Amino acid sequence: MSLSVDIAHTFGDFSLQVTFQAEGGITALFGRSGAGKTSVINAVAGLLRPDQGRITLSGETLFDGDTQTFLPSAKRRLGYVFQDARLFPHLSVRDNLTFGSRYAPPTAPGPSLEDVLSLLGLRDLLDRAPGRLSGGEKQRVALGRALLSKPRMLLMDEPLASLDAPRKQEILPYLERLRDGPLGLPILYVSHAVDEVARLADTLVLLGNGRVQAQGPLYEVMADPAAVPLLGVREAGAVIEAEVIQHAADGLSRLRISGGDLLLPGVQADPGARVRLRVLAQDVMLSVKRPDGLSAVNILPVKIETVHQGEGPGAAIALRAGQDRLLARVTRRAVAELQLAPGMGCFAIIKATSVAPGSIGR
Amino acid sequence: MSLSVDIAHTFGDFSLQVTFQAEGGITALFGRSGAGKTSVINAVAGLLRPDQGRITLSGETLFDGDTQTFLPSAKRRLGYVFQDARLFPHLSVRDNLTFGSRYAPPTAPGPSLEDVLSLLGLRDLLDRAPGRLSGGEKQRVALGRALLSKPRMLLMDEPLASLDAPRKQEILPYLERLRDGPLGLPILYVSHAVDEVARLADTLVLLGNGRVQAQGPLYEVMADPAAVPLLGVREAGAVIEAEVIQHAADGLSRLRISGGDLLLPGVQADPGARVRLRVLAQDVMLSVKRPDGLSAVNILPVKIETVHQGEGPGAAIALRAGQDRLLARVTRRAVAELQLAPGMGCFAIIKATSVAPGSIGR
Amino acid sequence: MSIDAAAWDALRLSLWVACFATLIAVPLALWIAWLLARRDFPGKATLNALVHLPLVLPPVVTGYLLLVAFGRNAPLGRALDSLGLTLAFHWSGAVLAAIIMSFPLMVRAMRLAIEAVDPKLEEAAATLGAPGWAVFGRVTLPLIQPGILAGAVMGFAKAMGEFGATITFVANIPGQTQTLPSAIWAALQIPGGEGQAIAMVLMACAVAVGAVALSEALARRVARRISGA
Amino acid sequence: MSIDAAAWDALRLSLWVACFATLIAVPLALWIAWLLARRDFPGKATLNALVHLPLVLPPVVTGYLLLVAFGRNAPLGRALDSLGLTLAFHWSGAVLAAIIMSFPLMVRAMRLAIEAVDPKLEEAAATLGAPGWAVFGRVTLPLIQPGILAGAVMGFAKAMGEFGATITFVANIPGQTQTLPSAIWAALQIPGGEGQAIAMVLMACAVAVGAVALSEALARRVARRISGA
Amino acid sequence: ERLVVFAAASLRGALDEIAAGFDGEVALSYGGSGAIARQVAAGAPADAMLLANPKWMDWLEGEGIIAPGTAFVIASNRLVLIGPQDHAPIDPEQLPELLGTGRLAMGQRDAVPAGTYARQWLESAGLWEALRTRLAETDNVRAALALVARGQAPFGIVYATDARAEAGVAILYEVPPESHAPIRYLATALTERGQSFLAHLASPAAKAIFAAHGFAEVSR
Ligand SMILES: Nc1ncnc2c1ncn2[C@@H]1O[C@H](COP(=O)(O)OP(=O)(O)OP(=O)(O)O)[C@@H](O)[C@H]1O
Ligand SMILES: Nc1ncnc2c1ncn2[C@@H]1O[C@H](COP(=O)(O)OP(=O)(O)OP(=O)(O)O)[C@@H](O)[C@H]1O
Ligand SMILES: [Mg+2]
Ligand SMILES: [Mg+2]
Repeated sequence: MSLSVDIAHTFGDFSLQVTFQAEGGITALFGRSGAGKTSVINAVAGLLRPDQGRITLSGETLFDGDTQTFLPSAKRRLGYVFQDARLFPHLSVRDNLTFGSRYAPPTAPGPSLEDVLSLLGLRDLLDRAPGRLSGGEKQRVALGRALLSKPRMLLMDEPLASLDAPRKQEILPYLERLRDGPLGLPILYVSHAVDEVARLADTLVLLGNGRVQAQGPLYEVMADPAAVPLLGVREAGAVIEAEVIQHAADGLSRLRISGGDLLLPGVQADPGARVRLRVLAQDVMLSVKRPDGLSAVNILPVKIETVHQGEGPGAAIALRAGQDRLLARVTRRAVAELQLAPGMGCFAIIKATSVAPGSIGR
Repeated sequence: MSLSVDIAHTFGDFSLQVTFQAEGGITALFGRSGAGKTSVINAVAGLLRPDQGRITLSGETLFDGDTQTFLPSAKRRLGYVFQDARLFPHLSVRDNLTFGSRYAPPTAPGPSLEDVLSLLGLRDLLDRAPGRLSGGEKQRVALGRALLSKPRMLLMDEPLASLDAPRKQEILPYLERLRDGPLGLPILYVSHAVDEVARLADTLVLLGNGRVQAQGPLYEVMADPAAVPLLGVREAGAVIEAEVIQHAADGLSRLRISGGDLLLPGVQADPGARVRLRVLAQDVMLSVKRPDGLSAVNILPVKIETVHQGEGPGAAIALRAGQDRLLARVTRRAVAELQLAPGMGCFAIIKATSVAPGSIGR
Repeated sequence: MSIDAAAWDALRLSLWVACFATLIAVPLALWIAWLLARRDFPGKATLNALVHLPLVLPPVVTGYLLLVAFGRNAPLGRALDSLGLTLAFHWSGAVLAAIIMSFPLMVRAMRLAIEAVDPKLEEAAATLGAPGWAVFGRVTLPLIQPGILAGAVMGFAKAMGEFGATITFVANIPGQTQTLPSAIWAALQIPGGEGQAIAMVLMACAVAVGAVALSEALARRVARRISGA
Repeated sequence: MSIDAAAWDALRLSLWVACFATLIAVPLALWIAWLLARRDFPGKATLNALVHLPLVLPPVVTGYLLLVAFGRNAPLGRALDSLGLTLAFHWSGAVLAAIIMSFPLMVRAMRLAIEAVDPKLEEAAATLGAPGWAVFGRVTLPLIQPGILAGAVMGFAKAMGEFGATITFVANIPGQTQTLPSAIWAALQIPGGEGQAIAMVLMACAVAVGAVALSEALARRVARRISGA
Repeated sequence: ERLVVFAAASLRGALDEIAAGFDGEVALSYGGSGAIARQVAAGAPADAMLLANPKWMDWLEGEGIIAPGTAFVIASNRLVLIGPQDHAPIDPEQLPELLGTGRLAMGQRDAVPAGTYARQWLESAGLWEALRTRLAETDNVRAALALVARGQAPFGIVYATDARAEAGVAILYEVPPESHAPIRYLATALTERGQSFLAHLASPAAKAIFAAHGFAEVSR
């Protein structure tokens, strides 16, 4: 299933001109407040009719400005989780949740009410009116409502912004399962939170000021030192794939990446499975000689590819470990003292605990 | 200015029973979705009349269930930033912003419209109707509106949840200035984001299920290994105060804490100023001997105070560096291999870049 | 037939006519209100003015126009007649007059309610796959219940009180078209008839009080459901 | 006096009376609507029923009651008279009749609008320090403008069309208390008067069309402002 | 200062003409007899009044609003049975059959004077019992006329003055005046200035106008 968006629209002073492709999986729209993320997602949902352009989903034209094609929202079968929850105030939580189920083709696959209730912790709220829910509870109901309409694709506009970290940690794996399960449910996901994006997204579209600033597969965009300022210094970091080798008794697991083995805690996948690791640039230290007596247990030999000096006191360093790319953020002083330069070999020290379970996916 | 809250209230199944004191500065209410944060803040604002209890602000009784005292919202002069923005739909952004200014005593100190416009980036939106704003823009207007009503105290219900990281980095220092400036504006701040809380709060109230789970000065609650599960493993970490000694040409600054000196980037304060540092437990590594050849430039001699083994594969280790307390999170395997135990002396390695500018305050 | 019996008859008939008129007018008014609130079409302004016309014209004129449009010799009247729906001197004619007279009140209240519905909720329903009619039935309609109720109670009250158009169109036939207002009017035309008139006015008041109280009780239930309080 | 001149006089008087009545009734109706929507007090049900009463009673009865209460020989009428406010047989009486008759329509529309206002917005205004009246004036009032407008246009139309109560209370004195509906009715009372009546009915229609068009234009502006679209 | 005269609506056509010939400005306020009587009792600023229903004049006397015996008859009228335009005259005895399922239009039997006279005639003609459930009673005689003119009711009983002027109907039978109480329009002055108008009403010119409108002459 592939979504292709190529639209232009103007609101007063603001002009939106966005072209991107999403080939299944999760596509993240990332950008600052007012960048145009909600507008794009509205156009895909059929709530905004762009001035011109074309939107297609798996070959079906949802909108075409040239031929005046505009498929109404109700026929698009896209589950939209709104930035504001937009629950139906006159319906109970239960009726909100099941609102859309009768319009889906009976054979369409999708989660059951039971699944959604346990995932989102809504069981005790079923008979509650939306006016009596807390902010986060509303958002959860909105998410459940969209899931239960058995959509062909999910559109999520900051669905987790008002949720606490533990709840997010429950929902994120579920979204991954939706993406990876038999449904292969594609998701268009708007978020400000880089860690969510890094964990979930297959494709990353960086929006700024109504324009696409960068787009491409997550691994590429995230490991590109030039994207660091767009993502935020503290949030930049490479995403790499690893194979689970074995679990040890103390909870650490051995994972293999092309450049060597890593010991990480909290890995749920079975041995043999492939998982996604996010390694924050700031969690990677560099050492010119192999250190010992350190609590960090992950030490990889790497080669420096580029040294990208930003405007501040830090530098982003692209590293190659086997076939994988890593990103390290160190001070300029360290660059000078250790004489770090492209082509140089050194050791990357990755704290075992700094790859949190939350950023391990797939 | 001190706020004292001692209330009990019941909504159907949910019962709220909360007692806490906030002695000026910023008090963070932290807790999971549905914990009762909005309910508490509503009671303080006068939008919820608790079944019983007492709320006082600087000696003035806002609510007293025994004497049936209930000061109406309008007389409390508390600036409330709602979880949902609640802008007046019929007023332009400008009129929303200035709505409350005429009710404040003319001599009351407070920011000017100009200040707020630049801080929140609202200058281009002044004549816009709220219906034409993006989610984050709405939230910014709501924040500006509360600030411009010149309140005695700010009540903020997740005001930054829908804002992007760069904007947050602009607003947080401003809130700190409000707190520390001549106004000494106290703030009651609801948040899910530990980093915001750690950066801003003076007092931390951990709410769970309508009850206070832990409360106290931020330094104490944050450095308590027992609070790690409440805050989230990845977010735990001590907060310490440091004095700025000098800024070097490469952007690193030397800061002095009681246990030694640290070199950190992005410190804005002048030499001599005291700043607050948040040192995430997971950013602290332990080494039994002093390491060399490392890109990490901050190495402090520390003494292990307690070793707190959690349920997972990690352990939280409380350290004393001079008078300051630090928290390190290491794997159990490291505890075993390095034979870490209370009373033992070792070296804490703190990556310079891991104390991001965002978590340095005051 | 004693006077009192006639008054009771008139009351019964009035209640019947008013209930019937309200039942028929509510869906019709809802449709027109929806058209006026949500659609653009040629002739919208005309339709809108037409709906208000019975308010502006003296009821006698409305009654006369009804006679012209639905009389036995008028094509429309004849067509209805052949369908077995006789309006002339029949309570159904009184129902028609009551519908027309209460129509502006109903349409206005319902339109106001429809215009107050947040289109974002309707959009949300559409994204969940609900076709247009389902969006209306499951979202718009429940949300405008207070407006429907307000329109219905105003329309009912107006239908109970309608006099001029009714008597002009279907005259004043005891048991058939003599509604309470007609009876009250007749009583007032006779010197010393005030006593009887007062008795019937009190009946009308009782109905008004009852209808209003009922509608308030319903409105409270609806409001509780909608606000979720 | 030529017939046409009398018709123009009646039109002028009706417009004057309807405008005046609307101007007075709007704030009053708004207050009552607010009381009914937002307050609880003893006698609320009674007040509510009372407001609806002019709908339920035949207008003649309302006129008769007005005559009894405000006639020149009635204590109330005499008291007002001595204050220089003559109601009976004066255009100001027609205004009073129009106010009373249009009141239920206005109150209902406004109440519906008030009840639809999200109390959260009013709460937000209160937290910004706005006292009760300011919350009403700066938040509630602007948000209910569509309701006020709807009430006003219905009330105006009703005031233009009011006949039974008016003719009973202030009679039908040309140039003084003869409103357009009274003139139309009088024209219909003589053989061959239909021509005149039709001319005046057309006048009334023109006014209705104009008032409705004006209110729609205003409503569109208001709606645009409120929705911010 | 213009004279204000309250008058029964059915007098309107003639009265407008008569007032035009009066030396002075006259405002004529038309209404139902009951309404006028009540308004006068409530202190209406009328200089004179003309009622179609003697009962209300009696009521005013009884209430002490006007002095007994001051009211006098200024015009009279006749009842006629009307039907469709091209219908042949009929014998009232046939009325019950001719009506078929239709109804006989007339003023309300108690409230409208024309209705009361019609009822008296039907009673004296022995037709009341057969017809009383087959009536279409209206709030004024003009409405009854309209019902017949529009074909809504096949027959009706109205004043001759109304029937004459309506092209859509034919007079099928002239009701004998002695079969019901005399149809009398009563006038009375309420002020000094009203007297002059009443005097004008009694003038030959006025009488001619009444006659031209079909009102019957009355002998005092
Ligand atoms: N109806 C409208 N009229 C005028 N401008 C609009 C309208 N809707 C949106 N905008 C503007 O378009 C821009 C993009 O809005 P959009 O809602 O898509 O932003 P966003 O990326 O979702 O932001 P946020 O993260 O704050 O929700 C904003 O600058 C907004 O002010
Ligand atoms: N009016 C109400 N009636 C019944 N229950 C309510 C009502 N308002 C809130 N609650 C319940 O009270 C609890 C606390 O709600 P509150 O809004 O204070 O939570 P919160 O901590 O602000 O959560 P969130 O982070 O999701 O906004 C929730 O479980 C909620 O469902
Ligand atoms: Mg958005
Ligand atoms: Mg909340």
